[in-house]
Amino acid sequence: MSFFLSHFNYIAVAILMMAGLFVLFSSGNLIKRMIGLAIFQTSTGLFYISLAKVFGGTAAIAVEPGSSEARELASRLDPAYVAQYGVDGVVYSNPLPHVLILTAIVVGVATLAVGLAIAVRVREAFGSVEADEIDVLSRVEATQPGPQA
Amino acid sequence: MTALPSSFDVTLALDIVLLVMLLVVAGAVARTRSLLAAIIMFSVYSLISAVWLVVMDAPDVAFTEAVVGAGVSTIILLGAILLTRGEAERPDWRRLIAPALACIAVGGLLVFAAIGLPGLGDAASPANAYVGRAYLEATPKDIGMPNVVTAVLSSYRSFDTLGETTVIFAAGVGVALMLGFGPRASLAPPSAVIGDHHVVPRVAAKLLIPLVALFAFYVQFHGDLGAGGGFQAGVIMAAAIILHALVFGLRETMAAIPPRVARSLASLGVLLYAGIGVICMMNGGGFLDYDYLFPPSVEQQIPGWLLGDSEHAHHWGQHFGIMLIELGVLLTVSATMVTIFYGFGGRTVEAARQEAKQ
Amino acid sequence: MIAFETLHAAPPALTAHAPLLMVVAPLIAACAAALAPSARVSWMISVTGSVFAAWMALAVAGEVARRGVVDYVIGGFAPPLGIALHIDGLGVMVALLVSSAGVMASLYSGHSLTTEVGAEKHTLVQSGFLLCQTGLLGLVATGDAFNAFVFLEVSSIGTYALVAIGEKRDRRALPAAFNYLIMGTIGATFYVIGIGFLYAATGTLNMADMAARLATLDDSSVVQAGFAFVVVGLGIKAAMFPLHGWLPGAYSYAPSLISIFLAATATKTSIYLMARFVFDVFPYGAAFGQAFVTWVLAPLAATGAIVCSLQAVFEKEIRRILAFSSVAQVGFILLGLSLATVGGASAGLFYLGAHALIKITLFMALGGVALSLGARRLGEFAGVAREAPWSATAFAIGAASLAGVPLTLGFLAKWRLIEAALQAGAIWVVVVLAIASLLTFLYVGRMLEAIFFRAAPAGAPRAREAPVGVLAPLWVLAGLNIWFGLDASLPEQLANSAARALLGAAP
Amino acid sequence: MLLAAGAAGLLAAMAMVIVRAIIGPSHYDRILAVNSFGTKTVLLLSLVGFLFGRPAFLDIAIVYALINFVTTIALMKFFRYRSLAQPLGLSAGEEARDG
Amino acid sequence: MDSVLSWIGGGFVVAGVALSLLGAIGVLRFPDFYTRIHAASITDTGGASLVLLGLCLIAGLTLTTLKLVFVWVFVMLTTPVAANALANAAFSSGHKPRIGTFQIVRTDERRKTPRGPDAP
Repeated sequence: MSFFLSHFNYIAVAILMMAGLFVLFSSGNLIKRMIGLAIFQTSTGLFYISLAKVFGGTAAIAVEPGSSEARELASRLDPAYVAQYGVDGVVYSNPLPHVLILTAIVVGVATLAVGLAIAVRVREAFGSVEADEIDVLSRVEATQPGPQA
Repeated sequence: MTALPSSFDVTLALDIVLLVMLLVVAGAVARTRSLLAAIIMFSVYSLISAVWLVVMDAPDVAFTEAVVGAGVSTIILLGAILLTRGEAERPDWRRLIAPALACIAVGGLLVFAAIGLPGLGDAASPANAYVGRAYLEATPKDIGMPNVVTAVLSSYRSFDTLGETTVIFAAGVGVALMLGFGPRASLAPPSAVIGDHHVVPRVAAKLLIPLVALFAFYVQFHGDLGAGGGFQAGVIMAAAIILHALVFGLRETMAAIPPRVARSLASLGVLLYAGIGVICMMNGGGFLDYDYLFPPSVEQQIPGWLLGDSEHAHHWGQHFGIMLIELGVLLTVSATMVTIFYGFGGRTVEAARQEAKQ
Repeated sequence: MIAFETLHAAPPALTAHAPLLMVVAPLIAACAAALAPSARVSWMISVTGSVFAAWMALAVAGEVARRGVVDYVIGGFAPPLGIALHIDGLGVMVALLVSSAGVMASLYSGHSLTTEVGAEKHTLVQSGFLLCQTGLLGLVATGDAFNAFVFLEVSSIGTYALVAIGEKRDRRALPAAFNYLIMGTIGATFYVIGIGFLYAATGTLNMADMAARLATLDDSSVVQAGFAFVVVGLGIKAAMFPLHGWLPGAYSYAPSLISIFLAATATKTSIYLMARFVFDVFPYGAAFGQAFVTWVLAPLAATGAIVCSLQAVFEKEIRRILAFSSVAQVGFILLGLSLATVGGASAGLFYLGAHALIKITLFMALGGVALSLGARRLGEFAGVAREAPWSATAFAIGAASLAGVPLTLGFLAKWRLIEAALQAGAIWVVVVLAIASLLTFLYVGRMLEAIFFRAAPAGAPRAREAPVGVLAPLWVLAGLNIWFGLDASLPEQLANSAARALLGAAP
Repeated sequence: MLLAAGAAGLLAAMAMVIVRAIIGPSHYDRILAVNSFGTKTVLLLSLVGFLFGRPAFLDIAIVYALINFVTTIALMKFFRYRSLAQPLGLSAGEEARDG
Repeated sequence: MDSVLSWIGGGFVVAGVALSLLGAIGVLRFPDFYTRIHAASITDTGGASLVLLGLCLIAGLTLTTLKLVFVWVFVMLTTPVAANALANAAFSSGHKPRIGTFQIVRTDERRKTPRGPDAP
């Protein structure tokens, strides 16, 4: 397998992260920024999952050893390869990054929800979700005295 | 490189095609100015990445990405643009230079590093050979459940999952603080609605809602054996409730599950999780060490047939512990998702009315 | 010497689990606070949870004093399979800092929240505040790199919304919170990417294990990129100089409970984690590690210290002055660490603790007065000293300590930094410190001048003295500023053992 | 072999539908495209399970079919009512029958 | 026997995919929203039924078949309803179908000529 093919995943994921970051940085609209942020976070997950893939592996949900399913899976691979990397005759992909990314996805949706909630309040307070307009209004605010308690 | 398994050609082909699709869709999100189009493309992005995740042997993650990315995120985003504006302004091209440079710097660093990584699928890479493999080998012995991802998630790295549940709870607190208060007069029954008739979706929803809830329980209790678990089940359960709110109106749903109840359930879920940890601790083990979930005197009372075969009987603590904490996760996640939906959905009417008044 | 071994007086059954209880107690309290029927009850829960966490932190300090380092295995699986907590001298210092700041802030919150936030939200605010505490303590305690990310997010997610509820007083809190969220998430995601690279190189997530495996690896592009992402990500979270854009807004518009707690702890824990990575996890001997400290960390820290002090001098709003000053002080701390000697690290860490104490005093004094005044800009504080002498005096003590007036803690902290720099032969650090200190004098002078020596214009709203509930913790803090200025054995002991833990050198 | 061909065909169909989702022109077209894309995803997921010898992953296909429905209803309400809180309307007679 | 069934199943799968492909071409090429939704909703349900039927044949009588039936039921419940709801929303919000004789117009002409029901 050529170098390009074996590293295609990482490069594609890098471009996806760049795309997410670009949406995030270039857009003045708060909602669009959150979408960019979500893409950025998701693509981080793709990176981890690419790390976890094993040739000819299957998902890390154990197959009953010796069952027809296990034999069927093993029959697709070189026996020497299975003997070296398999567990009970089946080659599995690495479960650990999957666990980490489950957590990261959850963190991502939590961030998204809180960020959007704040954006909605920004709109209610400033009448806009464009960063430029909010900046202008904030600068006006800075010259005003504080509210009297 | 050892002889390639023949099926890997298919895997690689699927992998590359799906990644290219992802790139195209991400480009479309970057280009479009319509926020709604961006949201729709984002949900497509989630769909594609979930298929990709299945191809990459991560069904649990795919499950989560499906329910979160294509489901909850899209609905939250829709709720948010209802309360804001649908179009983003076109940025001046000169202001794109600095972001572009920053992105290129980050991307360059990523590619620089990626070149040094072992190639895709290398079973001997440090990432796959060390701890990852150890989990695969140790799980049958330590925990005795087929789904290694669930085992790692809720037993080996259960502290992470406690943190994750807490994050969700924190998000619920945050959204409730932002959007959950204020007058809700808007939830008065709608005055004889426009004369639309939506019999088909209503009937379909009536059929589907119980099925979805049932499916959530299946996912919850099937998590040891197949893809799924508390988090996914929680989101699916929340989807059933959200569907109810979408079809029969938020007012009805809030009458059934008041916001305060939802918030309390969310914190009860975290309490249950942490409480299991503390119980293990009081019985002489470490925090969340399920082997100590029940004191030894109780352990002897538990009949062996409860777990099916005697071979796995010594894992009963692990099984019960995992079941209970997954229940906590289910509670927190579903209640928080509902709270978040209440926040955005409940606000919607109010803001729309205020704007109509002005 | 303070005998931490016996100070806490906790029963052995608790002490055995203290590292964990320190993290989980605020978490359980957070859930309970969200369930609480009234604001009053939730406040009591908050105080109880914080005090319990602080007690447990003391117990951990005792254990560390006895054994040097405390490891606590969670779930019965030893690392690298399971997650373990790992606390050494450095961790103890930061944990004590965070938990005592938590106690102070929660005591203070009983009064401040009633004026700043609607009553119906109190239970949730307390809950969010406790979650933030959980996250920071978990971050300090954990020995697992990914677990640290989770706790980083636990502390952040709640905080974003808590900063945003400052909008009741100043609507700029909302965009500031949004900005904070964006930058914070980018930082955390960079950290995750970095951990991903390190995981790809080593195959493990446990920090100690990672360090052991990194030491045997060659210097590869993967490790270097991992290092870069981790440091930049944590640099954003720690408001390291060019990445500090989110901080002034977030600190100045948040409700005072939150700005007090954040100013004392949030950036400090990120610095802590960064220090652990730079000095513990990465083989410091590696060329790129040293190059980073000498050519990136130190110059940025110096620039930050000067530029942000200048910004503070020209700022008009009093809370923004303090916020910019915080960024400048982060520069001081990092300067100390970047000397990479035990003396330098000890001085930097001493400064870290000192700065936390100073800022919490200042923000609390300010909060107490501003509560009644609703003031923001410097001019509006004219003549406050006459209306609220107790608060103003406490503020003055904190400010003097910030400026480094002798007989205060701030003076000692600066002095130790200069000493360490001279020892390490880094004259330029002394020059930077001198310039930045001069600028500090300037902005501190401006604040004190407005509060003490300017007469209030006629018809201006009159400030009221803060109530006893605020004054009591405030004066404890102000007193500590003086006490430690005279007898710094406690912070010195902590900082020295922390520095030794960090650099692994004999005293 | 046939299954692999099927997967390839589905991928091609998905690509076409994505193009429709990108070019629009109206938002309805986009939603239509996403909806159709979702159905094809369900099929592809089922196929991939068989292709890789692990048909147990059909659960994901099921959950997709469900989530797809919820999202579409949400999008529809977005257009029709500009609100996620309103109930779906019924005309008077149907209201009585529907309870 | 087994292999015969799986070949027949494979045939069903390919037929279903072909139907989906046709639908996708329709979604891409048809002139307006209402014709496109027509193309999409018919072929989605038809294609899905064929593919799932084919997979059932391959799987034989196992738990997998039951799941496939579930997938089929859900697809049958949701896809038409979603299409109905979408078309309903589009129509009642005033999205007009394009009415008139259909003819192929070259791209450059399309820009110039105004098109209506009675355009040549």
